[in-house]
Amino acid sequence: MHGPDVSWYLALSGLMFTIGAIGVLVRRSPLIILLSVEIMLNGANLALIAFARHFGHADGQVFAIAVMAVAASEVVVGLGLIVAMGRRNIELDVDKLRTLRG
Amino acid sequence: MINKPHVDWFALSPTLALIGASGLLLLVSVLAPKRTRKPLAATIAGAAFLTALVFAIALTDKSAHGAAIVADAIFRDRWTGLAQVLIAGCGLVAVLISYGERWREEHVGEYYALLTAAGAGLVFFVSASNLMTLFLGLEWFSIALYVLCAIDIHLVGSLEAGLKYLIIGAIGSATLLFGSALVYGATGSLGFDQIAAGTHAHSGLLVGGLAMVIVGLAFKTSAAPFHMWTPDVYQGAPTPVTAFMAAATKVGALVVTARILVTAFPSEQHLWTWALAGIAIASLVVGNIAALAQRNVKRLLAYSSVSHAGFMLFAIAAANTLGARSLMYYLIPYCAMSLGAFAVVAARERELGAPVTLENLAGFGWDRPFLGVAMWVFMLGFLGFPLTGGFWGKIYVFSAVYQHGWWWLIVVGVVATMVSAVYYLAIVRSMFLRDSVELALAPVGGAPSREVALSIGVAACLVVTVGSFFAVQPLIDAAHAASRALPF
Amino acid sequence: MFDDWLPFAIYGLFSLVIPATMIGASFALATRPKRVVKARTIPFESGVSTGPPVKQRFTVSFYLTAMLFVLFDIEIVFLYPLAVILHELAWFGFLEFLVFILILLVAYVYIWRKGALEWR
Amino acid sequence: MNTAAWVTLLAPLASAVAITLTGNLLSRRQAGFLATGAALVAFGAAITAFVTMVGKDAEERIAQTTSWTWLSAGSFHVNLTLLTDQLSIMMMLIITGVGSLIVAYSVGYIDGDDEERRFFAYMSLFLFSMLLLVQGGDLLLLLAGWGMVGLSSYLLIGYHQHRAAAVAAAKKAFVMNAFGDAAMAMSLFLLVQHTGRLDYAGVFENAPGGGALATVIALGLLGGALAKSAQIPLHTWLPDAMEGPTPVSALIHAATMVTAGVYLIVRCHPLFENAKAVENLAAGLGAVTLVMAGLIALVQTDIKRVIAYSTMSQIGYMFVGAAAGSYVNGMFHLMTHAFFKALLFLAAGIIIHALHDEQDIRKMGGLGKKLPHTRTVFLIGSLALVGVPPFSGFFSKDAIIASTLDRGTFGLFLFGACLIGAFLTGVYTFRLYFIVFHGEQSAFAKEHLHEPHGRLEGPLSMVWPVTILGVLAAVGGLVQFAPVWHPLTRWLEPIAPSFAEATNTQEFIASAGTVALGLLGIYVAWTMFGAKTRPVPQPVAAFEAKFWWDELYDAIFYRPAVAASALLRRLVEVPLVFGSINELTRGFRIGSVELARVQNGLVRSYAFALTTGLAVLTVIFLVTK
Repeated sequence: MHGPDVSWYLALSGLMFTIGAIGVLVRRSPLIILLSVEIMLNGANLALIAFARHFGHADGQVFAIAVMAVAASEVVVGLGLIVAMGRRNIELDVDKLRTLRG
Repeated sequence: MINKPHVDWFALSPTLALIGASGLLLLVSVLAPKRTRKPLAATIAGAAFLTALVFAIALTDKSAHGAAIVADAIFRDRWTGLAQVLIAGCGLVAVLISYGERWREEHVGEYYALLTAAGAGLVFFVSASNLMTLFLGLEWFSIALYVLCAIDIHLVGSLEAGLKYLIIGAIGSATLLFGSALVYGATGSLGFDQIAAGTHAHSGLLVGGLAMVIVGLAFKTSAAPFHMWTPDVYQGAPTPVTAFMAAATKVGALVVTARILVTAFPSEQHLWTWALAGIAIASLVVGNIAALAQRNVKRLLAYSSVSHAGFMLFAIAAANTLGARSLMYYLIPYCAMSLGAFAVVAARERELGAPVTLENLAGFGWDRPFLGVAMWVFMLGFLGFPLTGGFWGKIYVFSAVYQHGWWWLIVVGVVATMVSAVYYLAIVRSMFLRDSVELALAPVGGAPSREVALSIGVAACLVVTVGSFFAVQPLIDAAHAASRALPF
Repeated sequence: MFDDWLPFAIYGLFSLVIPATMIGASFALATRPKRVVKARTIPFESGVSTGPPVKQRFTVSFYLTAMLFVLFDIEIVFLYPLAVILHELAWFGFLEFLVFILILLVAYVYIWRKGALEWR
Repeated sequence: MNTAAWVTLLAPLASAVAITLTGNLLSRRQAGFLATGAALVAFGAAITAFVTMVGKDAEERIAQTTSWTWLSAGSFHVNLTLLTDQLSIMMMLIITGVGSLIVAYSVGYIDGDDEERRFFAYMSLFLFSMLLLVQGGDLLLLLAGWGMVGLSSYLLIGYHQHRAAAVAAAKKAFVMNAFGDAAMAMSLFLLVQHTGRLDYAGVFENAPGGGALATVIALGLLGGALAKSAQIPLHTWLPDAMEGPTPVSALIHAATMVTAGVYLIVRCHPLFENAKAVENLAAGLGAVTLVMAGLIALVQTDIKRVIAYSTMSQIGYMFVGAAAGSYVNGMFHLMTHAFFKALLFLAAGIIIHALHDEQDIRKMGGLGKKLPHTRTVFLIGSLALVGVPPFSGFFSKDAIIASTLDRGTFGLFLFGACLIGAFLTGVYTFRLYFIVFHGEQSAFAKEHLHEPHGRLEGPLSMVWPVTILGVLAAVGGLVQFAPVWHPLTRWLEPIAPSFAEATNTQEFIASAGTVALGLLGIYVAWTMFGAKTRPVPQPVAAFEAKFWWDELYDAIFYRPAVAASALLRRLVEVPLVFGSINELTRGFRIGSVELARVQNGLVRSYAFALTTGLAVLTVIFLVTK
């Protein structure tokens, strides 16, 4: 079985991780930020799966599946918080969340 | 035929007790009659932490020879055991502190369910023996804590704290995960022992992965410059949650940091000792200096916890048995002092119905002498004053660093301690040297009832703080036994 | 090397050509209206006028249900590998399966009694 | 004896805890009585221990009691051990004896204050800390007590927390003592590192016998001693500490805590003997301090500050004595000084009390007629301070001065400084005495002087401690008269054998010189402040023959002294001490504010810090792998 070298996957996963990180840094909507975090996690997942294929054992893949479940839970908690904010008519903009500082 | 793992139920018992209680509490919070919910839930949570504590003590006693169990997923040894004892103890005190909090009635069951779930996650986290269990444990308690921070949704600060913690925490977790993936790629294995065995060259993958793993864990220990969430979250979260987070999370993160670095990355020691020393110095500088300007007491204590993370990272950076021993010892009084200090803040907060600042602590020491004196002791303990365990903690950390040959770290530590005296004593001063009358502070909703549960919790913390000074020898022996589980 | 990439190339080619053709055809085959009528300028919606765009807020129940769906859905991922080797694991696997379901059941009872499943 | 030692140590602690915990359940007066009672119990226990000790042979007088083993690692043991020996019992008797008198005095002095309970809780805490310092059986307990007396001193100086000056003074005292504590902790650390022991005997046996390490260790200990005992260059906090209530000044800043440095030198004398240079430095600094403080005391106008500078000066004598190898005389002077200086402070307290808290001596005058009893005890204290025979100061101070003659050329320098100091003591002490008590009543005094309390000059609880101290100050020195009888020397011999012993001839020379100069000082003070015919001399009056001597002394002594002390203040204290501390504090404040600005509440900046940290760490790792 041939295919692109594992380093290509690694490069892509690193790219995803970076894109996600940049997304977190520049976006203002908490929803989009959660999305960006998901991209970061999926970047890591991709690396895990690629390495698992490379080594030919299942460890990394099992890890990746677990990560997916965890990531979903994390996002759901985030969404829950966003919904709670929406109900209390707080503007969905992380730049406005500045009561705690200093 | 697939090899089924042998499950050591005893080793899992603290985790199982807590997670089982968590499920039970979820059911209680919807099925039990409204009036009985609060006492019932608190009792179950308290019993669960107590059970976990007993199991953890037994487990520590019966695990003289450490081993990786359940298909090499977790460790059963005294390092894990002692950390679990500490976490379960923190949980127990946290339940006592939480009881008097004016939770909205419909959330009280969920609160305790999440608290026990976070406890279970931490207890599992400290036993992790491979990168997967490490990540799962981390996320397990983190997600529970995200919700706990935001549980009082009527406070704007609480929601904000929850969301901030979630976002930054998610980045931290993602970093840890990516680092784990890189380490996995470099060594082909997830288990700590196998990683150490499989390391040959200092490949870029491994080193990069190590950096990311360190950052992910340093985030949880709230060490600078990864600490910036800490003051905001500690301030915004409900005070009992802050108390639990400040104590138990720090235990988990530090114990695991020491474990993974020593067990999995011995050949990269030249890198991570310096990295941790740098992070620790940054934490001491940032934590202490930033604390000087704080008026909000929870925020001040948050910065103080950043600086203490620095001290405890010194112990890990020393990379010797003495360091491991001093870390374990330091955590004992530290947990007690953090929980106790936040408990006192919680008591004042309930009295005033407003955030506690240095100004409105005035006269507290004379109004509530027991809590006042307790707070005084905790502050002196943070300062490392004799008659509290904090003193031995610092002495031990310093000697570990000295043994490593880094005497200049001691200088940094001593200077940091001197600076910290300013804000710790500021708290004592505002409690005792000012009068409450001139502030005209009226307690909200009449005089607060004497909170027996909270007082018991504070008394327990006081006993541990002062007791760990006098009973230092047995505790050091226990820490010594625990540190033998790490392969130095 | 090239062999490996050939299917991708063909797939990519198709995925480019087909949309391009469709868009191009809509320009080429469209009849120009002689008169500009208002009804002709608005988007085609099966003959139903959409009217002004409504900034409608979904009810909270929608989000709630969606989140619950995501959560329970993702848990099923774990059942798939279990199902594949259930025979080999025999009773051990079955018991694990039951425990897993039990945990989900607790959560289910919770959200059910909490009223999260009722559309409000 | 061991039980008695524990009772002595723990009684004040129990009182402090009880007063704090009972809060408002205890009335203010009860809190005062409780603290006094605890101090008396401690004193009784100390006497019991002393009597037991006297009954034993000299070899069996040292007793150690261990209640708990904290730490044991190999040969390194840390115990909660009390050491009761001839030295510590002497300190215990002074601390609890003078301490209980002062606490009893406070019941009357502080009466009517809003927060008496807090005051008595602090006083008890201080007594406990001080006892821990002298009773601790190893260096660690010494350090613990050392730190705790610093803390309780801080709390007591800042007792009037609404007065900005009091809070500032408390801070200053704490900061300067923190420097000393740090130096001392460092040398402790070096000792433990080198010897692997903590108990005094073990440490002294295994301590480095010379070389750089011994010098550094002794220097660190000296740093601690200088800060605690307010000697140059760490002395400026003491005059400011007079912001505390007067009993505090008497107890902490005259009788006990400030003399801890002398105790430290005597207790750790083997370490100092291993580093002769440091020992000489200590003696030299003591000599410089005693002269400088005496000069400054000449120009002070606050009654308590005059006494405070005099305290610095007298501790300078003790330093000279202890560091020049005459340990017993240092301790002897420590004891007599505790009597007469506490007496002076408490008498000053009665005056301040009677004048509605006025401390400025320029507003006083002619108080002797209204306060004859106070005048008498103040006079006794002054004579003892100046060293006029047969008052207590004579015996102890002269012994110190005589022993300097046994130290060769360096000793001559010390001797000269001591003689100058003796003269200055005479001048400033009696300047104070004459201004306050002599002559016509000042307008201010006429207006403000309280009506006496019946036949007494203050509350009963204030009068009788002063009377007892007056008796002690008068006769306390008779314990030892070096040429004739010396029980104190024999008593301390097993602990700290002095190596500077004066011959009888030297004793005579020193006594004659000191007494003569002291009396000359008194005479000078008399001509300037006592014999004045008019309260405000007119310019013309200055030409009158009667004032010729005044003018002469003014030109020769007073002006240069004013100039010198003002210069010292301007050149040493203000730029070096005030300046550096202010700059440092300002730097921290700015840093703190800047950090608060960085912590701007924006999630993105937190994430940015995290990712930047990650990037930096990764790059460093990749480069240095």
